[in-house]
Amino acid sequence: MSHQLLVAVLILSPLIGFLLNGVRFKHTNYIAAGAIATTAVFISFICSVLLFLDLVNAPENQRTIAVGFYEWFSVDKFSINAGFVVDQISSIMILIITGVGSLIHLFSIGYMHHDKGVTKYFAYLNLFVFNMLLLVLGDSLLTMFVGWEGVGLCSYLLIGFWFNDAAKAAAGMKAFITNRIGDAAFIIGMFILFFTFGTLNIHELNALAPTTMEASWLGAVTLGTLMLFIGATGKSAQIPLYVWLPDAMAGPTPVSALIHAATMVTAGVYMIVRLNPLFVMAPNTMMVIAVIGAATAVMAATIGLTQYDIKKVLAYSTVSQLGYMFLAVGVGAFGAGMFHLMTHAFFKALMFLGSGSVIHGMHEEQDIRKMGGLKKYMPITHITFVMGWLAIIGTPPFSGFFSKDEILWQAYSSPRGHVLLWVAGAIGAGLTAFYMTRLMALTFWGTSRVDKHVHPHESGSLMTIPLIVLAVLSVIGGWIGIPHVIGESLGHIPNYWEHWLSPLIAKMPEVAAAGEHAAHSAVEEWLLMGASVSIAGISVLTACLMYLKNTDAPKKVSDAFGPVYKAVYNKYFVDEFYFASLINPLIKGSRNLWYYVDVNVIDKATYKTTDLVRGGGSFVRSLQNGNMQQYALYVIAGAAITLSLVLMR
Amino acid sequence: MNTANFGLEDILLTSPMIVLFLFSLVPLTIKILRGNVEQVHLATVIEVLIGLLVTATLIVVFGSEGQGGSPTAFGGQLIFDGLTTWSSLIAVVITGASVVLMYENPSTRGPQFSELMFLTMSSLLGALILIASINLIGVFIGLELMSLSLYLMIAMSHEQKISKEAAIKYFVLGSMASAVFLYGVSFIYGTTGSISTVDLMETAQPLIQGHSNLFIFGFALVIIGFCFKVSIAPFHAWTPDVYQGSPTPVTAFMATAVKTASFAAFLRILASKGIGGSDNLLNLLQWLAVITMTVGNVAALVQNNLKRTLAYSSVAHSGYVLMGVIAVGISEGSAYPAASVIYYLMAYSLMTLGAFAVLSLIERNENHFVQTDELAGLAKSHPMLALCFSVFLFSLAGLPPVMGFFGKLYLFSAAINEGLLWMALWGIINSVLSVYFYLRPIVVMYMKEGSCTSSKENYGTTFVVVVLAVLIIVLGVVSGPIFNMVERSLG
Amino acid sequence: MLLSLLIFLPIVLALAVTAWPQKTTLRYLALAGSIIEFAVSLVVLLQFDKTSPALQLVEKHMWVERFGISYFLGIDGISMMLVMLTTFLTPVIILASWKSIDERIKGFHASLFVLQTAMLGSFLAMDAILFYTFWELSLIPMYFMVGIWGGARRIYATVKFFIYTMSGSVLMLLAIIFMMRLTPEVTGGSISASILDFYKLQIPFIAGDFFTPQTLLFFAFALAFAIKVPMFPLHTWLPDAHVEAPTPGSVILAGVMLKMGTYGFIRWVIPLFPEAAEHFSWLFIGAGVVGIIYGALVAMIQPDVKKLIAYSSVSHMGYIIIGLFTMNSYGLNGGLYQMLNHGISTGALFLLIGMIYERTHSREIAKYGGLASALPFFTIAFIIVTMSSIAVPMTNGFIGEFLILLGSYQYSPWVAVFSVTGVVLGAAYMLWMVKRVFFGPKGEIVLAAEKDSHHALYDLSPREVLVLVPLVVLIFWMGLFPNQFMNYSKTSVDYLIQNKNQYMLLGAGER
Amino acid sequence: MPDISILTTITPNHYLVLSACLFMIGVAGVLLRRNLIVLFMSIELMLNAVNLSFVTFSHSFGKVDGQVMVFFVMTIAAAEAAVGLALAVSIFKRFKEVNIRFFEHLKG
Repeated sequence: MSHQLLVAVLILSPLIGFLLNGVRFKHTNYIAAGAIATTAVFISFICSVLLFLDLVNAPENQRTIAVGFYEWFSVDKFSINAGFVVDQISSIMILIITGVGSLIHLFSIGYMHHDKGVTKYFAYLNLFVFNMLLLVLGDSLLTMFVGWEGVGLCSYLLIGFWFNDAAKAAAGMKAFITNRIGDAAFIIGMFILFFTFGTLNIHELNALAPTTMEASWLGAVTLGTLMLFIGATGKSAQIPLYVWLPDAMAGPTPVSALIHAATMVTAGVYMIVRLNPLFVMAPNTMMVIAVIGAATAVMAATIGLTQYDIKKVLAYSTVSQLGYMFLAVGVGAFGAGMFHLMTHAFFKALMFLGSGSVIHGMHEEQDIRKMGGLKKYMPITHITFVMGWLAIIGTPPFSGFFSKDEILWQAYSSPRGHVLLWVAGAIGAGLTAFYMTRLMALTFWGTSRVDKHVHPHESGSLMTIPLIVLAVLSVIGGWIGIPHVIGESLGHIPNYWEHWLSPLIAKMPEVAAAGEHAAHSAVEEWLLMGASVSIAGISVLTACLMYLKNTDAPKKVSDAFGPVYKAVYNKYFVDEFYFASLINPLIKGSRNLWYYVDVNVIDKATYKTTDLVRGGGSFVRSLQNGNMQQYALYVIAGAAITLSLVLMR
Repeated sequence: MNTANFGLEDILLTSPMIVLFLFSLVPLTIKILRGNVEQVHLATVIEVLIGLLVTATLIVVFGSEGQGGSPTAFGGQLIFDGLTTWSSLIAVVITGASVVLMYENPSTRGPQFSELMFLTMSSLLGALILIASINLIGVFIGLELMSLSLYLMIAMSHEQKISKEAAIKYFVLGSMASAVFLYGVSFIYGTTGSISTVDLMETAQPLIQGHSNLFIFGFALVIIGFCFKVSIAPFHAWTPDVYQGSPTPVTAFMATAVKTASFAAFLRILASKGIGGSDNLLNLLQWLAVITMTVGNVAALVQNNLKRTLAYSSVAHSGYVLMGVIAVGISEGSAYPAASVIYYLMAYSLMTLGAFAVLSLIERNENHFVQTDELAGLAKSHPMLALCFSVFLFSLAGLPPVMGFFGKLYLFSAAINEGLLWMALWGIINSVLSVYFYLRPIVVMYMKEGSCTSSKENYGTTFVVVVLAVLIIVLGVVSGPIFNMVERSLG
Repeated sequence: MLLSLLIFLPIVLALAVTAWPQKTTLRYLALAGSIIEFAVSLVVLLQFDKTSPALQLVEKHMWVERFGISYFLGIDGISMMLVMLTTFLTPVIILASWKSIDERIKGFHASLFVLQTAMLGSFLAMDAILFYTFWELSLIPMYFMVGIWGGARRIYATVKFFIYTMSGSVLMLLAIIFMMRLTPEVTGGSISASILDFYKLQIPFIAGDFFTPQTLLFFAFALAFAIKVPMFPLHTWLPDAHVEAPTPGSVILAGVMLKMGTYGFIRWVIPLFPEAAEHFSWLFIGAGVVGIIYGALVAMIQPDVKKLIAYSSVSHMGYIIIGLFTMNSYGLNGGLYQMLNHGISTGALFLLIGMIYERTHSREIAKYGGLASALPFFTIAFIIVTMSSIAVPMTNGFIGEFLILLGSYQYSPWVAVFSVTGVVLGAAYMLWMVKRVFFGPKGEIVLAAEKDSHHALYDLSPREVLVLVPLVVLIFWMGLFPNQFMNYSKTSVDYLIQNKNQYMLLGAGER
Repeated sequence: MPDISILTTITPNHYLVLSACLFMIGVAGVLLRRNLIVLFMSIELMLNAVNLSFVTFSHSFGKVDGQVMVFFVMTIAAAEAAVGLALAVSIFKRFKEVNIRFFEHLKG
């Protein structure tokens, strides 16, 4: 098959699925809807695999498949094609999207079977996959932006899927608008790059990237990339625009798995990796990214410590993990960022689906205080969840270990890294281990606090199969990117991942200058690895102690930290702060604006003018008082004035 | 005033007036022969209309083609140039339509119809003399003949109270204005030794440039006299009262035929060469024009009596026309601004007459004064009538593509041509003001619920209304040729 | 002859519907007529050579010879798509008014057709007076439409609309007369009102002195168009007019009439007074930016759906103004494209609001809620149109807005930075409205409708689907294949920009 | 000794001044008197002032045309008076009132 056709099928298959389900959205036959949707994504997956294999088989320097369909629009020098490119980076992404996507679709059939809007649900899900594919395959920033906004739209629709609940509809709206703030910056970023380089084509941009670093904060590349990064903070839920993601848990749980864990939220990372030659030349931007990433990682993790909603915990975990990815790309470890993106997609999708399975089994109960001891009711869910847990806390040799460790190492060792970034990362890792263990302990282990009316049960095989597949991936997914130090000691296992991506990853000028082997030794790497693993281990133990053995402890701790705990529990009051400082004043201000400007100034000015004219009219009328002698007086007076004026020289 | 040496040519030239005079006697004569018994009104109207038709034909036949100088009659007392032809034609046609209105309006039909017809025709005769005269005393005679007939026409209304008041007001103020005018004439005579406007053209320039105060005094008084007749503020105060008090057909006649004739004569006086030299006078007139427009429009804005609104609108339009007249004065009588004035007068007459005709249809009896709010529902009961009324009002407001728009276009463009940009600006601003009150009847007719009706039997008036509406649209769309004809005959 | 046919066919139709004896079949006649009109415009489209910036299908006959006023029609890339928009929307409107207008239907259709003539005439007239004639003529039917078939405060609204628009345009008339007076310099003696002669005038511009001809003429023209657009702060007539207008009136007002203003800028202001336009572009762009933000903010807090959309129009028109006054290819092309987009998406929004108003007789946002579960198809249509309105990619709105922003960035990055806030605010007010109307628990109206079987909420009828489908199709068509539409205008716009300072519109076959 | 020729020799200017005085008296009458008949008389006075002025000028020019004009004016003044009195009579017949303050219904 020609690549063009393959790409077309890849992209259009979910769209067709969307249309097929969309036109019959009122049907409630979940099997038919699910079959159509899953097949559509699965066809895409097959195409992705075929394309990937083609890439693998191609010579190393020709691993790019670019296809163009038509010129989308062109004005003057600005011309955008509906063109797509499959290369080392995007091929990984499409595999994740369609692969994990297929699994989640499959899971959804079971999860959503009782929902009346199931057909609509699958239509949206397909539409999302379509847009996500556009995002990752687009050969220019603008085509990427199409998908970028498209996934935002789908996210909006899916978060607000149960729109009869005002809070859920509001969550969707919040997601879209917050994203829009980022998108606005993204647009500006595109403009800056376009007027600097004259193109928005990603490959051309990368090729045109300057060869020296830009030191100024106001340089075009720095500003442009900074703007794009603000766009990314919106989509990938980083400080300060992360607020929408926890609320986004209002959507059906598989949606959270697909959109808000595995794919869409990583788009920001993906975008930065795509444009890494540009970002590399803007060290200031990189610094901002790294700092924001690290801060997000820690902050979200602290909030995760206190949450009781199973999905909220996972949501903050996602925010935190995304922070890691940004930390990685911020220090120039683009490969590591992508790597963590992939492993995170596996284990976070797994955990979300697992939580979905729990919620499903618990009859829509999400509060972990009302769970506990579920492992005996839901063995498969439990086992798979444990795999995910092990992966996320970075237990060797689970996938999360490799990717997270690579990030922490790079945060320390990269020329753009800093020991404080490592410290932040390590703290984050410890917190992650703690709250994930807490989640496990409260949900699956310990004594049951399940309500008497609720009878937890294991989910059907439609739901457990995806869990199992993802669990396997969570375990082995990291093995393709084993770090050199470990690889060496295990007998020359190459780092396939790094090798695969390396043609597209720009070298940092500092690195290029310093030569291949930096000043950091393998011992350091081993030490740090040990440190982070032990931090995680200690956290796990503490958490086990607190939530399994000494169940009073959490209460004591939270009491001890009273106000701090309260602040953390309430997510640092960020939402409240945004409302109080921005949204409410905006609405109130708009009301005043309307009242003062439209009503009281512009319209009033109009009325005053009319009043003036009417006043003139009334004055003339009052002169016209019916007395003819007065009229005669006007004539005479007029004549007198006329004459005197005329005769005056 | 050379030897009184006149022949057939003079008779032919003045034949419209002579014929009109003879015809004006017909209804009265018949009535007397019948022993003071009124004959069928329709017969009277038909006689009058035939008379007017003949007059109009004669005007066209013996009127000037514009080329090769303008013939004068009776030793230079009357001139028959393009201005005379066109203004007379407008006056005659308008009178014809007004007569139809009078035939059907409750306040004018009745036992004294023949007398009314006679007066109407004498008034028209006065108007024709006024238009054609190039002698100030001739102008005065025309003016008085026109006005005296009008006083009586007003007073003859079947409405007994306010028409008398209107007549007495008009009479007193009009006579006073005549006296003022005449006083001015005496000074012109005293300084130039002549009262012929032809002589005036020759002699005015040195006098004005020499700042001959007496002459300017006299001339200004003459202008004031005219200003009174064409209701220029602040000499306009009689207009709303008299227009309101008169029977509607008479108002229509007054507001159109009489005003056209007065303006024609005014134009003739002001077109005198050398007026352009008097900056003071022209500046003053500009101010008067602006004040007139504004006063007319703002006063109309706060009116609810439809007839009074139209009266004020008529005042405002006088201001516009005066702007054109000033342009004529500045250009020292060139044909283009004069043609635009004539075209505007034509447009103004047709649309104002149309509006009054609609008003006349709506009046139930002689004591009925139509308020604007009473029009509610007219669009439902009489869609055609409402549509025609809308055409008149839109035209009055100056919306394209009807006559009112082109009239304003030509007028403003003439004014701008003579450097009167600021006046054009005022005119434009005023026309926006005027839109408001011209729209009001439309709002009421179309957008409010009500039960306004008109009497169905008034076929003649209805016919007039429809014809006028069509004319306004057609003469608007094909205004080019008309304007060319007017300008050619003036040049 | 084709353009004359295009312009005067609606007048003939207006007369035909007035004379039509049967009330029941009148709508069919009107619909058929408007579709024929659309077909005629398609013929024009086929005959149009999009590779040439010249004036095409020119017709020129002397009208008023003394003043050089001619019956001069022509079409070029700038007007082509606007003509199509006009002829396309009319059948849609007739179909949409099938049920909602049930009194004086003769008058309604006649007004609609006269309005169509006037709008097409304004887009096609190449003679200043002819243009002005059509321009003013368009006020009259609109005036009646709002005044007769409008809501409770219709008279206030329609008079406000009329006076506002009229006050702007009379100054334009004065400017036209003034320019006509200057034309003998370029025509060799005879006065002329042809736009081609106006272009040749090239009145010199003196910077720094306000009371110079070009500056004054520029403002005289610009004021007329700015009121029509409407540009902040001259916009207050628009919300009133929109709220009170009947649905078809709102659609045509938002869809086409506002475009007459922006079209005026492209056709008259920019080429006639390029230096002044450039010199004062900051003023208009500033007003545009303020308009975007102000319109969006004020839209956000409106309690009435229609008023919200009306203010959103103010915001959207702000974009177009910015696009035009950047005077670069991106901005102008985008502005022109956005005119079409706004016509379609805002038109569609008004249609949708009209449909819901027919069912519930309320437009108060607070009374709605939960409509989505009662009217799913309707909701889908509404959300699609909303997406177009807030410029989500792959809908038409995105292309226009993006190009305008691109152009504004080229003009000045700060303009882009400020106007891009409109992207966020636009999403905010639209989605908030959608949330309050369609989502959430069932509101007062839905609950009332469920109890009362007489006023049951019913989903889109086949007729309404027929109304909406073309619009939705266009939304995506224009979003996915914008080049197919933009190619018609690009040549003309680029030609205009390249020759801005000595713009001469060439008349193909000019006589 | 002061020049008293201005008092002893009557020049055209004296007539003109007299005429102006008469005219102004007429005007004042129109402006101030309430009785309709008196008003008519005032107007007649104004017209006669005009006549005086015409005659004066005519005399000083040594031409007769000015005096001819006077005849016209007199004729028309007579006609005017006739019309005016007719109006007055008809009004009196109906309202029994010739005070002009009675006629203030038309206003505004």
